[in-house]
Amino acid sequence: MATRVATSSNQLNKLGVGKLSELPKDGKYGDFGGQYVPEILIPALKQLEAAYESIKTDFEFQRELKVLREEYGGRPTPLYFAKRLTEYAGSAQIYLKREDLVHGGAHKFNNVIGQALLAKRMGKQRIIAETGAGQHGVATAMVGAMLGIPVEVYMGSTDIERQKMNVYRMKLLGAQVHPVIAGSATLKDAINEALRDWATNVQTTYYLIGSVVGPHPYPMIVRDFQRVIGDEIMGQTLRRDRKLPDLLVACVGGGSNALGTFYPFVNESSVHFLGAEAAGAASLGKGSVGVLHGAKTQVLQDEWGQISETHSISAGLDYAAVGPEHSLYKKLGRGEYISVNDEEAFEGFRMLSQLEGIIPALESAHAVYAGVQRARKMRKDQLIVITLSGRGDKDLETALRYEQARGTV
Amino acid sequence: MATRVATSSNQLNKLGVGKLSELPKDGKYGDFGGQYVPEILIPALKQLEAAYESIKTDFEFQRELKVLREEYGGRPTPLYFAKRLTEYAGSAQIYLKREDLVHGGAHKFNNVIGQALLAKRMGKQRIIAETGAGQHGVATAMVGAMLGIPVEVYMGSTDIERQKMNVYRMKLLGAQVHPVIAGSATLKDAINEALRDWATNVQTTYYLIGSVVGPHPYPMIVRDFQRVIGDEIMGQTLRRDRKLPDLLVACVGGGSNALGTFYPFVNESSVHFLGAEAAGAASLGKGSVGVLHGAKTQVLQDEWGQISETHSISAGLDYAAVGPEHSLYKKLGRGEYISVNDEEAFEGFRMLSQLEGIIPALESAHAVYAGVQRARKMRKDQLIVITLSGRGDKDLETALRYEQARGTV
Amino acid sequence: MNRLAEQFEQLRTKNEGALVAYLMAGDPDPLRSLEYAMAMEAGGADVIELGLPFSDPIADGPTIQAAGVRAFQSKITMKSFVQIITEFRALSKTPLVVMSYYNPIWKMGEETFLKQIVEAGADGVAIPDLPVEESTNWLNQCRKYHTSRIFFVTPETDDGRAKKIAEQSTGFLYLVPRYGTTGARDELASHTASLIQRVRPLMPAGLPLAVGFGLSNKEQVQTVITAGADAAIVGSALVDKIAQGVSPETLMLFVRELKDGTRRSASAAV
Amino acid sequence: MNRLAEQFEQLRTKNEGALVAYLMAGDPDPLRSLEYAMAMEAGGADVIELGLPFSDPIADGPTIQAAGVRAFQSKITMKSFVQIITEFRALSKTPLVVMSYYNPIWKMGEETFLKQIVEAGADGVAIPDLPVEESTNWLNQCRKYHTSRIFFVTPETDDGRAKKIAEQSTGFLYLVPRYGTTGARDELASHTASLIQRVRPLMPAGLPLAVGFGLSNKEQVQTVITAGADAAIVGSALVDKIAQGVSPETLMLFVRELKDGTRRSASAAV
Ligand SMILES: Cc1ncc(COP(=O)(O)O)c(C=O)c1O
Ligand SMILES: Cc1ncc(COP(=O)(O)O)c(C=O)c1O
Repeated sequence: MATRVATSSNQLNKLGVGKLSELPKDGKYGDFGGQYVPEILIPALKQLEAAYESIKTDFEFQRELKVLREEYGGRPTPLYFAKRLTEYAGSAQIYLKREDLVHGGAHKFNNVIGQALLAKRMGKQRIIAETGAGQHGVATAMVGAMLGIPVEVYMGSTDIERQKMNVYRMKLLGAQVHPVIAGSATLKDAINEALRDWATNVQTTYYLIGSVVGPHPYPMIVRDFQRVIGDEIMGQTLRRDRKLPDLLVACVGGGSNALGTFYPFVNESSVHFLGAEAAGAASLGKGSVGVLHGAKTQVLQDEWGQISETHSISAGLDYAAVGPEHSLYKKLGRGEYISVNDEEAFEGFRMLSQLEGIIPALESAHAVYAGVQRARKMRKDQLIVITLSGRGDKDLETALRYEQARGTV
Repeated sequence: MATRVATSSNQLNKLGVGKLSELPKDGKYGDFGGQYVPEILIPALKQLEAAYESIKTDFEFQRELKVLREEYGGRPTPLYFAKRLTEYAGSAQIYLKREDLVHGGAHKFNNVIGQALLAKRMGKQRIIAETGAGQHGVATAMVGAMLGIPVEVYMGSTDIERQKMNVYRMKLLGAQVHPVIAGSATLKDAINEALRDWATNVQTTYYLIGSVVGPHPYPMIVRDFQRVIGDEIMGQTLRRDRKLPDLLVACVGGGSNALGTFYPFVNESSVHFLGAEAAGAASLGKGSVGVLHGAKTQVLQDEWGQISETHSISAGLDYAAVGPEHSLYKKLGRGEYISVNDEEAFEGFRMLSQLEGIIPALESAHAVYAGVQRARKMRKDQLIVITLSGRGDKDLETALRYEQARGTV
Repeated sequence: MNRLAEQFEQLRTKNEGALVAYLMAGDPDPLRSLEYAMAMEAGGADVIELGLPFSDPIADGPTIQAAGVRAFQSKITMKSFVQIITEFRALSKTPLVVMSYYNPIWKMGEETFLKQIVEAGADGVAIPDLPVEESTNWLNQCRKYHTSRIFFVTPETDDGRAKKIAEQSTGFLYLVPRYGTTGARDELASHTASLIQRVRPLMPAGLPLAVGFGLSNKEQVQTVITAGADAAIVGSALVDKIAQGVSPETLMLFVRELKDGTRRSASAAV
Repeated sequence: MNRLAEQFEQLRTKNEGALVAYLMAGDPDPLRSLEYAMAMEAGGADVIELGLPFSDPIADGPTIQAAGVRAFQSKITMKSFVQIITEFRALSKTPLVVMSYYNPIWKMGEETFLKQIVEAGADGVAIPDLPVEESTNWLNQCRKYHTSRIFFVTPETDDGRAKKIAEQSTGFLYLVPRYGTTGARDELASHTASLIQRVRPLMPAGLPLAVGFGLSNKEQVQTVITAGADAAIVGSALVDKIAQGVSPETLMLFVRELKDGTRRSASAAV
């Protein structure tokens, strides 16, 4: 495993950066990132970047963020030693970072609360968001309700059909949900539509992106708001075991929970990163470099550059691209990314439910499976932290249908 | 309001107790409580009481409980200042105690983790539980999975039909769910059946009751495990405002989240207690003294002592009796209890969703409604804490059906 | 001396055990439950145990639960319950014991309840969910109305407690030889005999010991009586017949057969 | 001097604005889209803008999105796209500009892509999601292949940036007078004239200014030209007709009408 972190400083120097932690540089993560958007949005992105830079050192903003994260969001989340899962895997010690306990049921909140406060600070009157499974939409609707900012959410009509309860949740929270019938009528198309709305209403509207994707500065902003996961892990493992974890594991859809987990450790070469992608949407594993939704990154596409349709049992991983910073980690070997298929993810889902009494989100179940597999190859004195990005309540119907189809329930 | 806490020491002296906080005495709360169970269970109750007394001062047990509460359960839960709800109510400051953020989504966990550790300590090989909406069953199944103790849950077949997802959750967590077809096939009947199972398997089995009901020592044990809610509130309000709350509000089904909230403040006469019962199951508001499930307490019954069927939109409040300690609080005027009907509860549900981005459990929505109504009659410098016993995800289908029936969605 | 004591006294002289036959008042309706009670008496039951239906019968298995549901469907009231006792008493001198959960008694008032049923002709009351600890007032009422107060002892009850319970009991002591709820079972808990032997010395002299829960046929009745019990209580097996809608005559024949099991001389011949 | 520059030069001498007519390659199939392109040319379009369909057209409204879907249904490939250009060029000297999102270009390789379409006969490329900042290599390639590189300016673009963009542009500068995506609108943003006036001084002398997004009829074309634009781009309004399945002749008549709007002398007469 030690060979995995092969990021030689040579490679980094060639990229013209001293340390990975200092990226992005000029909106780029090495070759990745950038701002591939219609001209109308460029000024808005620059304005966003400036506003974001100003709040980074704004005491009052940071205090408000911290208070809301703690008192509204329930942070810090625990680091839980999964005793029975560890026994089951039979080797390295497995800890779970419990983002499933965050308000709304997933790490999505960490980012949404930060950006929504930023939107308020920027004087925007309206927040738009895209959503696939509905998790980011629900998180945005929650925070919008709490701050009193109207929220409109774009969601593919196929997803609306699949995720009725999340649609109702958003409505209950006072958000408007706009069905998107174009394309495959899923997440990718919802993003397209949100971008169009933003282009139309750029002066009054804040576009709140849900993962470390999209044009610069979004991947940076979302990463920075999600790094609280990794920051907490660092404090928790140090306090508990007086050492850093040997391996961090997280699922990768757009990549925000993974990057939030990994990023604070990026300069710690003893800490290995393992990202678990859905096999049917493995942009890092099976994609190639492309441009989607404003960023150059690994993309699932055909030979002509048309974006592929993806499939995953977990709607949150069902996305054809990935955050540009992951593309760089992968290219440099700083992060390892593996594919977990539906069946394996479901095994992770059941495993955690039955051994630990924690029903993970199907997204997170990918990480659980990958972490347990890897644990077997490690030593007993090694320490794994798996980020449990969300809880599985939202997935029960999907899981039940899956089991019914396989006749296991 | 100040007249509400009319518990004269005379009245208490007549009960032969110095302070309410010292109850139960001989298994009784004044006239209430006791052990009205078949003879076969009496020795088991005594054994349970002895075991419970021994762990109360057992350092190792208490430490394990604390660690699991924090690292597995996500405690302490935040006390959140509900700014927009406060503005909406327009007077007293409203805080929410966020039990909705606890693992599993409700305060039920606080009790289950304590009792399950006790069961383990007692060497029981099997845990049984009853459940109405499924929340207590799910919490028990979770903790059973985590500790590796088999769990079997009794649930009325009507409830199984209404709460399919919770049934699946329990199964996923490895628990067996036994349908109960007797009687109204709901919670009351599930308790009957669990008691029967316990009578049959009393030597090997721990019966894990989900609220402050049942024969002594259950009401005491559950209260003691739930008092962490009130203990935390006390610390949080003191630290934040340097004073105690003026009013505590909680919903009352069996009464465990309410008692957990109230009990630590019982000797503080400036702190008023407001319990919100479901109008269709208001044992305190509309019941009379009776004996059900092992305790003498306020019960909804007909003139011949047959137990009434109850109705509430919130399955967790849909119970014909209430914890005996509440019956005493009510009798002494120490606690005030009001009825909130389905429509009002639904208003609380929408209100909190839209103003604060928090979808409460329908049970908790009763407390929200009651708290907001009461806030209006209080002064701006007064402080209310409403215990949010759980989150509303489990209730979305019910709420959607309710709205569909009323044509509001 | 009341009817119950007299009955046990007579049986003792005949070297017979008592057959206590249970049925649910109002199952399938008040009138027919009276007919069934009379059929039991005619079949040779020495004591009739008449159940008052309760909405939440935690000590009962499915058979008796179902009987309660049927009784409720027949719209039985407290008034008709008392009337059944009155009618029975008008026709028979056989002792009658009421089996009721505590809440209906509490709700009506212990004294009011007791007064009514005693005046109607009941001889004792067994309350499955009222342990001795909760019985202070109840015991006083029973004394006042000269009514037998029947308590339960189980395999879980230790000696000290069994002694205390037995001391509070009159009429007979109800020994439950097995775990769980009422309901007919084919096997009889093997430890019943040793349980009887353990409990007997703890009991006041002259207090009869009745064994119930789970007896379903003549052989089991016989086993229990042979093991030293003074009475065998049969409930669910009889309620099962009633549920099947058998005629009172058929029920009578079944009771007769069960009664055969209580004859010590006869038992030796089997 | 390439075809685009020549065309604008000629129009200037005629005191006419240019009509740039957009259509999606492959809509409804490659052959018919070629027929429509020829009809546009015959109707008087001065520049043909040929869209390459893309799966995720974020800058386009529903009309052009739908055209892309139809094109994919006709199974258009990169090869047939290039072939349309080749065929068009064989039949006509009218300048042709390709409109494509960046990913298909990136995927193929900027140079490979450019080489192919230029050899087929294209005169320029507009890439809605490639701002100047990301265009370093692309600009070099365009220079190498003498192809016009068409960038966009919007009401949000400030002067400094507009200047920079204009300086990188050749062929024409694409001015988007309103917020949002492509799509025919009935009203024309009132500020279009002042926007033209703001941008014009920032542009290198001789670079034509084309206004697009939302023009749907002759009057709007006329307004834009009168306001000082060198060209009016009509897209969705034409795609709408194609979606309705009109004949190439009908389309030709519509283009002819639009073209009327570009004649400055004529406009004065209205
Ligand atoms: C629970 C959960 N985990 C993971 C993801 C994937 O997103 P990301 O890779 O940005 O963390 C999602 C997205 O919806 C999610 O809901
Ligand atoms: C969320 C929630 N709140 C409240 C209750 C009522 O229980 P108690 O009154 O014991 O707190 C329940 C019971 O299921 C519940 O699930």
